[in-house]
Amino acid sequence: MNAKANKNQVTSIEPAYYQAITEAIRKEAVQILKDETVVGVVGYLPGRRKGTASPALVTTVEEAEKLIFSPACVNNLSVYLTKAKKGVLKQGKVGIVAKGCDMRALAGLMTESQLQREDLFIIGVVCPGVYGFGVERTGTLTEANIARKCRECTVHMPEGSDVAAGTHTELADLTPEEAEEMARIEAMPQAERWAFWKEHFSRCIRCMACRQVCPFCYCEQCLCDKNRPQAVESSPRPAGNMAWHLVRAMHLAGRCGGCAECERVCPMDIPLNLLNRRMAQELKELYDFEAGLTPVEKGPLNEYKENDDQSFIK
Amino acid sequence: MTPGKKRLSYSYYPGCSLHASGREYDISTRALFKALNVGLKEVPDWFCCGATPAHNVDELLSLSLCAKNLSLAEEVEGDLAVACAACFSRLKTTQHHLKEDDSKRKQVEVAIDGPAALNKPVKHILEILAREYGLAKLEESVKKPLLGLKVAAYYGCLLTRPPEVPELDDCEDPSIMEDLLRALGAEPVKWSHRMECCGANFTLSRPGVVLKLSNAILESARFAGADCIMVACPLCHGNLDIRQKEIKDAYGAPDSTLFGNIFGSELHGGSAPDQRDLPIFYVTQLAALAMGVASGSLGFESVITDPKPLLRDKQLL
Amino acid sequence: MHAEHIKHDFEPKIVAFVCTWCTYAGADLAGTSRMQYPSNVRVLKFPCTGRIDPVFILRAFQKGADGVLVSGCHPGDCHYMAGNFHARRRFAAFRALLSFVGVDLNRLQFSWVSAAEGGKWVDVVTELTERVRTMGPMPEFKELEHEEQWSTFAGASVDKSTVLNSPELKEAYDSIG
Amino acid sequence: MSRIGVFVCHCGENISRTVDVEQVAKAAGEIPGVAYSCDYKYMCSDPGQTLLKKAVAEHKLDGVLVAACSPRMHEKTFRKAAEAAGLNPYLCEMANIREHCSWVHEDRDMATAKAKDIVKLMVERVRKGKSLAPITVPVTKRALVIGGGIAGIQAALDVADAGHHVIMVERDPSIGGHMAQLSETFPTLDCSQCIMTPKMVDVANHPNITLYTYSEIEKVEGYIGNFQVTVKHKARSVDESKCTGCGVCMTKCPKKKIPNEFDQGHGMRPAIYVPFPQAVPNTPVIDRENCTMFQSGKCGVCAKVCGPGAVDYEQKDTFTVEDVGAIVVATGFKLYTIDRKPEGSPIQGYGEFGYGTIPDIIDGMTFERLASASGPTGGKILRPSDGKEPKQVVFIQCVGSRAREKGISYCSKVCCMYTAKHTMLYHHKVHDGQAYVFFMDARTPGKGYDEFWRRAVEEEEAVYIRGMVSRMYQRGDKIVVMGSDIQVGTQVEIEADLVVLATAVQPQDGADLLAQKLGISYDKYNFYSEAHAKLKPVECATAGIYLAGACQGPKDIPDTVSQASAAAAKVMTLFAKDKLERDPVVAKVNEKYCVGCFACKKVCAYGAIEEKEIRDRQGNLVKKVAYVNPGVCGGCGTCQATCPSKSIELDGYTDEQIMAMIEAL
Repeated sequence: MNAKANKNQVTSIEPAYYQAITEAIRKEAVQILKDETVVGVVGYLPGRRKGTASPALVTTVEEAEKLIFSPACVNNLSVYLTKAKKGVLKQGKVGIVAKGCDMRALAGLMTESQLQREDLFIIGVVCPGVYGFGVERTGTLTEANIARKCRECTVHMPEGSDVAAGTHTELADLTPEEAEEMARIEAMPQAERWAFWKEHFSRCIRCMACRQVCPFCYCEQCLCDKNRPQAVESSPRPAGNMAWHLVRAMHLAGRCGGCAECERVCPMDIPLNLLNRRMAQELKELYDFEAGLTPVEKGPLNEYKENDDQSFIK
Repeated sequence: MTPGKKRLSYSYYPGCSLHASGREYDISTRALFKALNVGLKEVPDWFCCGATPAHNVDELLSLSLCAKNLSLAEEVEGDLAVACAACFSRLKTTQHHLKEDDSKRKQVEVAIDGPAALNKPVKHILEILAREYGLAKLEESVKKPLLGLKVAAYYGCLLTRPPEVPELDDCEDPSIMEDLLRALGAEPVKWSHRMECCGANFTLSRPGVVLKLSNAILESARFAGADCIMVACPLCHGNLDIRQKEIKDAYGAPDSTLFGNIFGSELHGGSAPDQRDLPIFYVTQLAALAMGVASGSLGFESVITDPKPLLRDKQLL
Repeated sequence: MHAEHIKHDFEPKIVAFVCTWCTYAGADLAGTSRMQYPSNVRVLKFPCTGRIDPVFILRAFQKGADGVLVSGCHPGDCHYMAGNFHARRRFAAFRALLSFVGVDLNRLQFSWVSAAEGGKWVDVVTELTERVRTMGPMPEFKELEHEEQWSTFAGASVDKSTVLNSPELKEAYDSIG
Repeated sequence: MSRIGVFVCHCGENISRTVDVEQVAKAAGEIPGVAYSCDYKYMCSDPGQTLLKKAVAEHKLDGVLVAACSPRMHEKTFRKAAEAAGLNPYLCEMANIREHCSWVHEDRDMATAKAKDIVKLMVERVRKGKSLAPITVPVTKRALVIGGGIAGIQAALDVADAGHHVIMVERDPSIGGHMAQLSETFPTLDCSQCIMTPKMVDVANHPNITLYTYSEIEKVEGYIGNFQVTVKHKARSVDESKCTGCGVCMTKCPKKKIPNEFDQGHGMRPAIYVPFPQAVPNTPVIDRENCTMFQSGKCGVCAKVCGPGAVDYEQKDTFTVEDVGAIVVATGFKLYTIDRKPEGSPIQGYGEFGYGTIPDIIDGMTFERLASASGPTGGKILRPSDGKEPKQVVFIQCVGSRAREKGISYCSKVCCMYTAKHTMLYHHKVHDGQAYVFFMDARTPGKGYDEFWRRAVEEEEAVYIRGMVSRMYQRGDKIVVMGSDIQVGTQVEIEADLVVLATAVQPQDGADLLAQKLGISYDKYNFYSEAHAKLKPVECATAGIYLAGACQGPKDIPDTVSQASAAAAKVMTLFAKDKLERDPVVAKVNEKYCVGCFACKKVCAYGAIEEKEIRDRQGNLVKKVAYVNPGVCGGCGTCQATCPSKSIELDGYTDEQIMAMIEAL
């Protein structure tokens, strides 16, 4: 009944915790490669610089023994199944290391027929959180260096994975910075809200990193790249920027799993996840929908109830 | 957390009757819960729920009384266990009304100077026994099955009605009491008047009505071959138990022509009309008896229609 | 002769996206009944509100609309069974988004107008037009249309030090001068 | 560069009074791509249309805009004219400057400005428009009728008489349905079987009807004009081609005491049986649940006595696939028979009535069987418990119907009339008996219905008590009925010998499952939904499927027959042409860019979108994309608004057209 009773609340997550997960991932990855359950495993290898990690597809036991998990494993790996490494799935079943937020993306992609559960071997990670940006990477995760999205994480447990590594541990008493920021924006007068976003969006250079990193932006041709008709101006000018970010938020509404990768990769520091969070909040309030860890038949904007709220309609 | 492992525990609202005319209900409830190892913690400073006169006279008062009691109950951990059918009905009705009507809720919250505890789960003893403790477990816990005891389970009007409020069982055709009796080893009889009103509201103002209605209930139970009646309401108990002699004086033996032609008919069952005494038991008295609780602590002495001859006859004492 | 028309200082541009089966027909009925309403509205016909993409609303604001109306069949009356139900959810979400980025929702009206509700069409259009008229022109999207990427940096209103928060950007900006 | 012609109509003075049409035409002429513009008094008149046709030819126009009245008025007219001039009709559009402009505004300047704007937008629409060809769908001229009650029989006979082949599928061993069970029918009291059985025989003998009894619908694929229906033929254990219907097997069957469903369980039948003597087909079926041979393997009497050797214990369920162009669903109703709330059902029971435990409380259909000359009592009204003639009978209407608290709020429509009929039949057979009826309202709309009801009350001495019953219980050999009389304002107790409940009419069991197979919608009670309550009462929203009878809602026999004939007429309309022509405003998928998320499929109310596999030359699966079946697509465009990459597009309302119009604002 009460999840709090079982979880372990601490003030810092020490390297040993990550080491234990690392061991578990390696063991599992080696096993499934050896017995040919999978043709490859998408996971994290140590980055070139100390304290970093980079996504990788490993196909041999030797490589698998180098897989790691650390607070630097920020990337949502599910994106490699729909985009860059799409070909991988054609070879056969693939293993993937998934944190809770990655699991939500996988579930969403299954809902949208982009992935089949039976094509995946999911090594779930009981993730206490990852680093934020521009923080000190000491190997220990604390209140000071945890990512903003992780402060309000509700999916530490990767339920529904084939195996799960780690025990439920999370940092105690984290302030919900994102929720506070959302509330602050909501409380602004309308003109101030506009100014806030206008300022943010006008910085956008349309590098499309947010699109590239998003597991749900898997369209072969983005609506915003079309020019007949040109619904969204493609050059980095304020009008097109505003349109792009609104269209992006709208397209992710009811689908976004909250990994906040868009925000992480944004070179202009636009708080993109706030838009996604706001849409998720609205859909929760209106239709009691929350992106979950298991695929659903239809997302909230692909279905309806006859008695849906229509107080805004005359 | 696995529900089976944790000890069940409830907050408890006895209500005025259980501290007065229905004391047996209170003491047998406590004895039973103790025997079943289910926690029961009385709500401190509780007061009258307003049943039955208040809601006829002043709606705001009746809602406020219950709302205040509910907010007191909120202080005690565990769902709120209620034994009296009238209190149960009032408390549930209050929650139902105030959930539906926001303006009334605001009025009441001003009156009681605090929020109304609309989401405190209110449970009748019957559902605690049959559903939360569970019939299977209850059956396992029986030490002295009530074998051979034919019981007319009497629901009265408040336990299941109106349909949207108590949510205890099918509104007009419930079975929770019969199920419970079977678990205790007793034999529930099929009878006609289990859902009829005993006249509780008129018990002081128009006793004539009460005599008529209660007579019909007693007669129907005798006709169905019951040894006794089981109730879950101190008001019903009062009418059926205390007034039994008065009823006999007023109505005498039932009209023999009414039943005469079918005595012994196998098709329709039934027994000869008579004026035999029908002891009235509270559900908790019978359950506690079956759990092996000493009969001395179940209040059998303080009722009018003496149940002991029957219990001795059935070798339950 | 015609009644004296009151000349206003500001004539808002109102765009209506309507479904063909209910609201378009309702507007036709207002016409055949010779009802009168402000001439500011421009109607775009769709088969169903289910066809109306939020991008269209966005584009209409960008192209100078001061107010947008979206109107279709009442729930349960959809000629295509469920198009308006889907639209209802889509627009509920879109409204929340627009509000979050600071668009005044008084400029965006949704309504159900049936083929029999000529009067309601007149009321809805009149009310929206007059409301938007008192609000004045919608500046937000129009301004964006005319702004260039770096203009906000050049403007005095923004503190460059907070915006140009990396040396590379500062350098890039200064080089544009 | 396009060459568009703009034709501005004065509509007499209707438009020109408030709109300066000359200015509008002039402004239109200045729009890039407009090759010709003019104004004319009456564009819809013959000279007007001629003007248009001439202009198309003279100016080599490739698109036409008529600025006039509402397209709902004259779009067809002008599209026809454009077509006559050699243009694709979908390249002709109308700008509504009358209903949406001249009639609703008074200020001439403002109205003229608005008219110009409307023309400007619509020119863009024409410019971005595409030639569209009507969609043609071939039609298989065979119909499937599901259900062999009076509704199905009527529909099947009508379609078959029109010369089309009909497949009738009936779940039970015989057709006839509920009507075959009735004794007499209101309001004429003619014998139900006398009017029903000839129709059953007609079905059996009709050269255009293939009858499958003891069969069910397994699977339905395809769409209007082109359905493929898999029918499951349940093992009858009797070879229909060999059986002569002599009935020896039934007389020799040692197991004879099985309650007969046809008599509502009040008569008995053997394990090999036909449901009733006039059954069609007159071929027995073995009830395997109750047959000794199937249960213990020791019997085989029927096979031994069968001369032609038709009994076949080894028979298995078989399947056939039928190609049909239209489907009539006529699955009928059942009576509410629950005494307690069934698990998972939103509908409550009536345990307080003793329903199901007191034998002399029966439902209306059982009373029909008691009153029927072919019934278990030979038409005598005798009560089930002891076979005595009841002298006091209480009829209770609205049991389950109009009872929101029990979960059904609708009126079952036939009970007022059949209860009145029951009181009459009872009075005719038991002269010294008394009938009481508890009722809420007497609803008698129908030809001769109210007269019939009044006869029951005024001449046949039924006592009608307005009020409901709260409880019934057995006292001695009587049933005590406790009720209220709200007109007198008192409680009533009646000691009855027999109680007849007019229980609610509900859709047949499994109605929802069949609907899912057919892809049609149903309401919360499982009644099938018509496409429009008033204007399309027999069509389903799914094209090519029609409804007849009580499966759509409670109905009496005349209404059922009317609807069945209406459904047949719809089928015949469809079959009147070899090919079905449909408006080409349908969605199309751009397979190159579709990534197969199937959001479109999820929002499509028509079930028009399928999953299609794209394979390379070696046959390897490249991807799955959406495919729109143009025969099924309704053309709402919800899919396009939902598609994230806009890889699905509604012809006639493309994003390009709409965006161009918005740009022109």
